[in-house]
Amino acid sequence: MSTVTTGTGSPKRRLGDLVFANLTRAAGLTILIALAGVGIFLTVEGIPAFGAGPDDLKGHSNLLTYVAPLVFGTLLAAVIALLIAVPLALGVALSISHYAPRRIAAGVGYLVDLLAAVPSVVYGLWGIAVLGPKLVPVYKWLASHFDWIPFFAGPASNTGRTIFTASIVLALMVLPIVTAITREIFAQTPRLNEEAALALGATRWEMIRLAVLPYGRSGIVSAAMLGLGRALGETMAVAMVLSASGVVTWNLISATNPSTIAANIALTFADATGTARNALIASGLVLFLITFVVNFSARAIVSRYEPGSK
Amino acid sequence: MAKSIDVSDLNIYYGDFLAVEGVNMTITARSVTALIGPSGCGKSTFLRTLNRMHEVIPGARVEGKVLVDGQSLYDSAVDPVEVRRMVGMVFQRPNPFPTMSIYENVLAGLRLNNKKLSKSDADAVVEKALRGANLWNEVKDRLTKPGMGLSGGQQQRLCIARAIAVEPQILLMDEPCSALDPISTSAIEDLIHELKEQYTIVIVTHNMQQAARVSEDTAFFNLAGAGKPGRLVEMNPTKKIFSVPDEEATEAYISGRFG
Amino acid sequence: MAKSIDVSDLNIYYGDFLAVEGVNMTITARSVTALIGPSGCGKSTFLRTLNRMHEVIPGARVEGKVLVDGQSLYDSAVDPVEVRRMVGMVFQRPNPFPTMSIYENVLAGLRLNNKKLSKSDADAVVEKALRGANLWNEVKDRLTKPGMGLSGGQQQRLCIARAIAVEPQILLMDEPCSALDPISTSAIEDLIHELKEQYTIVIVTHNMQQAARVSEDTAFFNLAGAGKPGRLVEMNPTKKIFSVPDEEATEAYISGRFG
Amino acid sequence: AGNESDGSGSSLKGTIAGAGSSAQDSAMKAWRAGYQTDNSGVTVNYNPSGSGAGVEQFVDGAIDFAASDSALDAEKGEIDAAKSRCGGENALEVPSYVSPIAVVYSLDGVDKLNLSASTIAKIFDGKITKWNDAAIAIDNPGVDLPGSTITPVHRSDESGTTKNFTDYLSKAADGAWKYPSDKVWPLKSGEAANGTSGVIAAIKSGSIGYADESQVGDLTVASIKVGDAYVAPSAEGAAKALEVSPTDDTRAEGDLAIKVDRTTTEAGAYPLFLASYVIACPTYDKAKADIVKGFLSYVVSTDGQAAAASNAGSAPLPAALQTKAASIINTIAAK
Amino acid sequence: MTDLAPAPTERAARSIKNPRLPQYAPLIALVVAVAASALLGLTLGWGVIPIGIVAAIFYLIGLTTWSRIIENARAATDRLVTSLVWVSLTIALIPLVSLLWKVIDEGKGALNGKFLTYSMRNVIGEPGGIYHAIMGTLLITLAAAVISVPIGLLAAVYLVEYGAHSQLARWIRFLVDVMTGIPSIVAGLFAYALFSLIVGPGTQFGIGGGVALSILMIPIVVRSSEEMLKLVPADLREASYALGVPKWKTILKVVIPTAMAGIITGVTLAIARVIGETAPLLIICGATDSVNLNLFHGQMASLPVFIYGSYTQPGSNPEILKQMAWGAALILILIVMALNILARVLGKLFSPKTGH
Ligand SMILES: Nc1ncnc2c1ncn2[C@@H]1O[C@H](COP(=O)(O)OP(=O)(O)OP(=O)(O)O)[C@@H](O)[C@H]1O
Ligand SMILES: Nc1ncnc2c1ncn2[C@@H]1O[C@H](COP(=O)(O)OP(=O)(O)OP(=O)(O)O)[C@@H](O)[C@H]1O
Ligand SMILES: [Mg+2]
Ligand SMILES: [Mg+2]
Ligand SMILES: O=P([O-])([O-])[O-]
Repeated sequence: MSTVTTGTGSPKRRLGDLVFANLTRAAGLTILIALAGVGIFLTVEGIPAFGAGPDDLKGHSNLLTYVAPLVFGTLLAAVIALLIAVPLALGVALSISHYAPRRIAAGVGYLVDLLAAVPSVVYGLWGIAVLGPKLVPVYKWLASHFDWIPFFAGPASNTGRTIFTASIVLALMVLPIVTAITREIFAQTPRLNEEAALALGATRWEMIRLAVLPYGRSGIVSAAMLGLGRALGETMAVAMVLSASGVVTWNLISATNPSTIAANIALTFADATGTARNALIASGLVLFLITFVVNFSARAIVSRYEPGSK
Repeated sequence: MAKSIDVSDLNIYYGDFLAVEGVNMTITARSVTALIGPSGCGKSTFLRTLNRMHEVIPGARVEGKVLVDGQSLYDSAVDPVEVRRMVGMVFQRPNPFPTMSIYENVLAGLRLNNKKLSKSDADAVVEKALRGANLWNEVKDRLTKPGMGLSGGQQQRLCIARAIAVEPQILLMDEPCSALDPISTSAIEDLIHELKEQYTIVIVTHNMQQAARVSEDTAFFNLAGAGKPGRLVEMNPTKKIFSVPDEEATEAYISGRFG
Repeated sequence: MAKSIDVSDLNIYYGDFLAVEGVNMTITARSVTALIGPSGCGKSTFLRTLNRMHEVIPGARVEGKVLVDGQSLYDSAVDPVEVRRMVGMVFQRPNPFPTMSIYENVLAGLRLNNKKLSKSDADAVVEKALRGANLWNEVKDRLTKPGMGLSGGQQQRLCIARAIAVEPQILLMDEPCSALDPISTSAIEDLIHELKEQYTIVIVTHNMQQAARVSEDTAFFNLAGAGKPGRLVEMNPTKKIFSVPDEEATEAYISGRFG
Repeated sequence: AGNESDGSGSSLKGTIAGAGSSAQDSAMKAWRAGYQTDNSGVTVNYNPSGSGAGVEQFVDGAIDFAASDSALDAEKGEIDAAKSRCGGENALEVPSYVSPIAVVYSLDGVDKLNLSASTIAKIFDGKITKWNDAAIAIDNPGVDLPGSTITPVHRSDESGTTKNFTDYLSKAADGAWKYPSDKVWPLKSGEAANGTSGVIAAIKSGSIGYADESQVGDLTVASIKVGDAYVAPSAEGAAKALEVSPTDDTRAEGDLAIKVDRTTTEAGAYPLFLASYVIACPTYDKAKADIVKGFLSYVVSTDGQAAAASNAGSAPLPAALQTKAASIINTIAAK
Repeated sequence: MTDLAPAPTERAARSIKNPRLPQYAPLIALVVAVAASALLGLTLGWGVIPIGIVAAIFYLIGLTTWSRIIENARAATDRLVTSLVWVSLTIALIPLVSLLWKVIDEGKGALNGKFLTYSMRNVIGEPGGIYHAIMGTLLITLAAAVISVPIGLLAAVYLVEYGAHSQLARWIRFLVDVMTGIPSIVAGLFAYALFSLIVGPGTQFGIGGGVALSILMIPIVVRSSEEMLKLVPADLREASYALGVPKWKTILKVVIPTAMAGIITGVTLAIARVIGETAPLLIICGATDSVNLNLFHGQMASLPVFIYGSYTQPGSNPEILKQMAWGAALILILIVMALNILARVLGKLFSPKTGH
């Protein structure tokens, strides 16, 4: 039978607790350190690139003019991808949360998750082998009828491996995450508010407009931003699908396309040496900073609406 | 112009589960009818069939007839959206739209159909509805503030204002006071008294005293047992129900011997 | 071996909120003491200070003294873990460990404290504790089945067995029957009768009849108003409390006039 | 794995690593397979990371030999760097792989096409944009050329093929190509494709590109104007052009760099070719000397050249060059 | 007050009977739209895709107009949105079907015993195998899991049990969320930069891939474990404390075992997420055609990199290598799906037996 050990120096905090608590905190700190490490090591290895010359920068005179077109391409591809993905994702999310019968909704949800499970390299294969060729006639048609729109100025690509095709593949890849978040938010719309709208004589769409969309607005914005973060950083699908020249152009369907930071790294890392690698790492740092800012803002928006936060 | 309701042989299902069975009932126009009964006996379920809100639940369906002034609600040519405009509803917990101001909340239903409402007409409708819900004086200085900023009782009256702004003929209320304090409750009861001049009102309540206070007629629903469907046991003038009910079960329930 | 408890000038805080104020109380060894009072008056809070479970909640703290047979529980040198081994606790809702069998649940306290038990010793402990909790006959054939597979009342007795397996001297129970049906309740009450031969028992209950049935002494807590701290109003032999309480508030509470 | 476990062959044991030219990758596969089959205890790793990367890694001492599509460059200090890597002795450099570069195209209804160097230059420079341009028509009398747009396809990565192709254009195109010879494609127009295979895959109807002949497959290839005749790419043509190209006599002994003559008019010669080298040190540790020597000897041997020819479609080294190369490799010794 | 209430006469006019389209109207509209588009397409010689697009447009316009004429503007809008929702769902799922079909169709031909048991060493001009890539993928992913699971789980324990509402925990939680968005190529560059500085410039080996993947995996493990730990009822912790069990033991012996099913499911899903990553491995692991089982030395093959390499740079035998790439893609997808299914099964298997 145990008794209380008073006065005999039983420690207030037990050793096991002390060790374990600090161990878990160390694990938490490790994550912060790793995150900081990503920034630090990229910076350390990226700094030599500031001295790089045209030889190491594919003919660009300095790092800035080297990275700027890549940033342009990265943003262009990601924004187009979002313009395609967000409306689709909203449609899919609504079909799951408000339109499909429950059984079908579960199946659709599973299929969308499946879309997320496909590795990006496989999207790349599909983009080259299926999507690109299928789009060639579409691009030809666009170039011959709409060449007055700068986006479709042409001449149309022969292979379909354009920034637009890459954006479509990107859109598919960000669709699941945007869908997952928005559908979660739509499903959380208070049933009471939906019924309030219906009881006022709202059609289903009016109910969604009155009760569901306003409720989920900030969630939709942050889901889109998280999608943007994904699209900015996605590498292989773009590297494989895109025929990248690294130009700055609004022409979306021609053979001469902008490149993205991530694709450029993947494509040229292997045969880059010395300072050229430093330059690639420096461009990676830029990508890291961009995605960090985007994700940071998106998460900041989401966390404002999380329960328990003020 | 408020309307009477005739219900005949109504069976109400959730999927395969028969929740309420064989209801026959006549609800008088411009009066208050109270639905009482133990929890789970199907009061809410029945109420929601009167404006076709029942079918909003996946798999839910109805057999039988509901006539409003002779028009069958469940005719295939009938548009449920129109039914719900004609038969307004107030819920157990106040549910103003959280992103809208008080003003916008009142107008929400009207805006659906009448997009080009002039500012002055809109103002008039809002004032009329809020006065009708006994809320005008409390909120007239902060119409642009969010509806969620009101107290529970005020929110419930806001919901009533929202419901009457679309000018329904019938008003359904599902335990409208159960989330409210006594003072708010009595404000709502006063309001019901006034509204019945113009509206046919059907109210579900758990509170016998409230049923006795506000209603002309009372319908008592009961459950034969767990998993069995609910049934209408007795419907009579409230006075009679609370003094000499026809059925023994009603008597037992009202005197608190079960439920 | 069971111990008596002396509480003096105890203030209990959640962060800055003073939940219970100025409690002075003596709890007799080998007897059952019931804590009663309206919801929110701090019964659970007070109970949890008797085995230092209160401080598990972030920001929670205590001022004043709790002496168990003269030893202060809140001395800086006292290890709360040791206190909890000496003062067992049973909760409102039965909470057997879901990953463990019945057998392992009973042994959890010992095993998790690194006691090396031989198989036969362990068997003996389990049988003794389960017999002590009046559960042995019902479960002896399925000791390796999950504890979650038992009925609510059985689970609660399993939790009692788990608590007494570590051989505490005091047993705290926070509304142990409130989630149980009448038959299980009466099984637990019988058990409490038996346990008091060996343990000092403190039980929180909402049920006056239960307090009257099981306890020797009763302490009545009350709340002066919302946001005010709870206080011990009166502590007396149960017989007296339920017949001629010293305080008017006690009388009012017991006769059902409030709470 | 089922294919890695047989224990036949010589008693040599060990691993050596090389890196560099991707053009040589197919040939390297054949050489490694041949050599590893004869010496099952040996693993030769080869990373086709590109000629530049190969030289750099070799200089850093990270690998044992390099393969490069261009000879070590004195101006860039590569010769000196290689020398210090090899402990103060001059590095050895011998041609191992010679392959024609084909101008590939795809055009419905046109399966024979003649082009002069200056026309090729203008097409890739974007000066000629339609297939029925007069300049093309002159070279192809009687061919029905469509009026569709030309899509020139070039390498997006750094490439020895690009270096040799631009070298050819800058020297043979009579001033129509203003850019210097470079591993990086100098223009930002046309379609960019990664690697030789990427170029091949990007040749769709209306496109034209350049690629190592070994990977051309079923695509149609243009004949280029040499003198007054048109010559289709072939191993023999490349070998002929190589024969008229002198070795660089400014180089140290053991360095068989070749000065390719792009403007030859020799009948049947195909001057648009790529000569690629292997680079190694004269001495190695005991453990590696035999393996490096053995492997590189196999590379330049008749057997090795034949294996490369059949797997990579390259031109076997001319006999004279091969003998010289073999004798240089033979000097590799243990320290 | 009464005088301001709605005047009864105003309310009289409405009828609840509106003309409505028959229930099967969308079906009719769909059939007509597809038929019209197909007819048009066949006469003008379009492919399947333009026919599909035009059919969708016909459907949207047709049904909306029909409803507009027979029903009313609001109903028409409602039908338009409903149709748009279904159309967008179809658009989203077509690529998935196309992709899976293509991978299976192209990949099945590559599958045979040799494919899974041979490497590419000494293989020229004939199909080889992907044993080296499978082993590499398994080893690298295993390394990533070995790094990520302890760190992730312990960090989750910190967030739920120790840090709770502390400022540090808030930041960790937030930055872990941010970290889920780190591009995989950046993780690869990080590992490359790290080992370039530690081991030597240009180092490529398997463990580097493990480190890179763990950057991607840790946040997933932390978040899913955190959710699972939070689901463990506070009751159980208190029950354990009340038995005199110290906190750390309570966590190890009661909380984590109770959450184990969810944690394992989360870890499995995290593995499924990173096992298909290509970009980081391309940079830090390189590629080889021989089997390399040593994580700490030499380049290591992996399935995604093998797929990428063989498809985009097949060299002189493109048919053979491209087919192998499709085969490897099929294997990779099967592995990912198997992991997803496994996650569900494990979740069921390890969940606490309630006995009900
Ligand atoms: N959405 C639903 N799906 C399936 N069954 C339901 C649903 N809503 C209610 N039920 C069932 O229908 C029966 C009647 O429920 P209902 O809510 O109408 O009872 P009630 O009389 O309103 O009870 P309360 O007084 O508790 O509100 C119950 O058995 C209930 O379980
Ligand atoms: N974790 C907590 N944090 C802050 N305040 C708390 C916490 N738990 C209880 N309180 C407050 O302490 C006071 C006493 O609560 P306690 O749960 O002890 O009451 P009780 O008498 O047990 O009530 P009941 O009969 O409902 O169980 C209440 O005002 C309650 O709001
Ligand atoms: Mg109800
Ligand atoms: Mg309590
Ligand atoms: O051999 P390449 O450098 O042209 O790939």
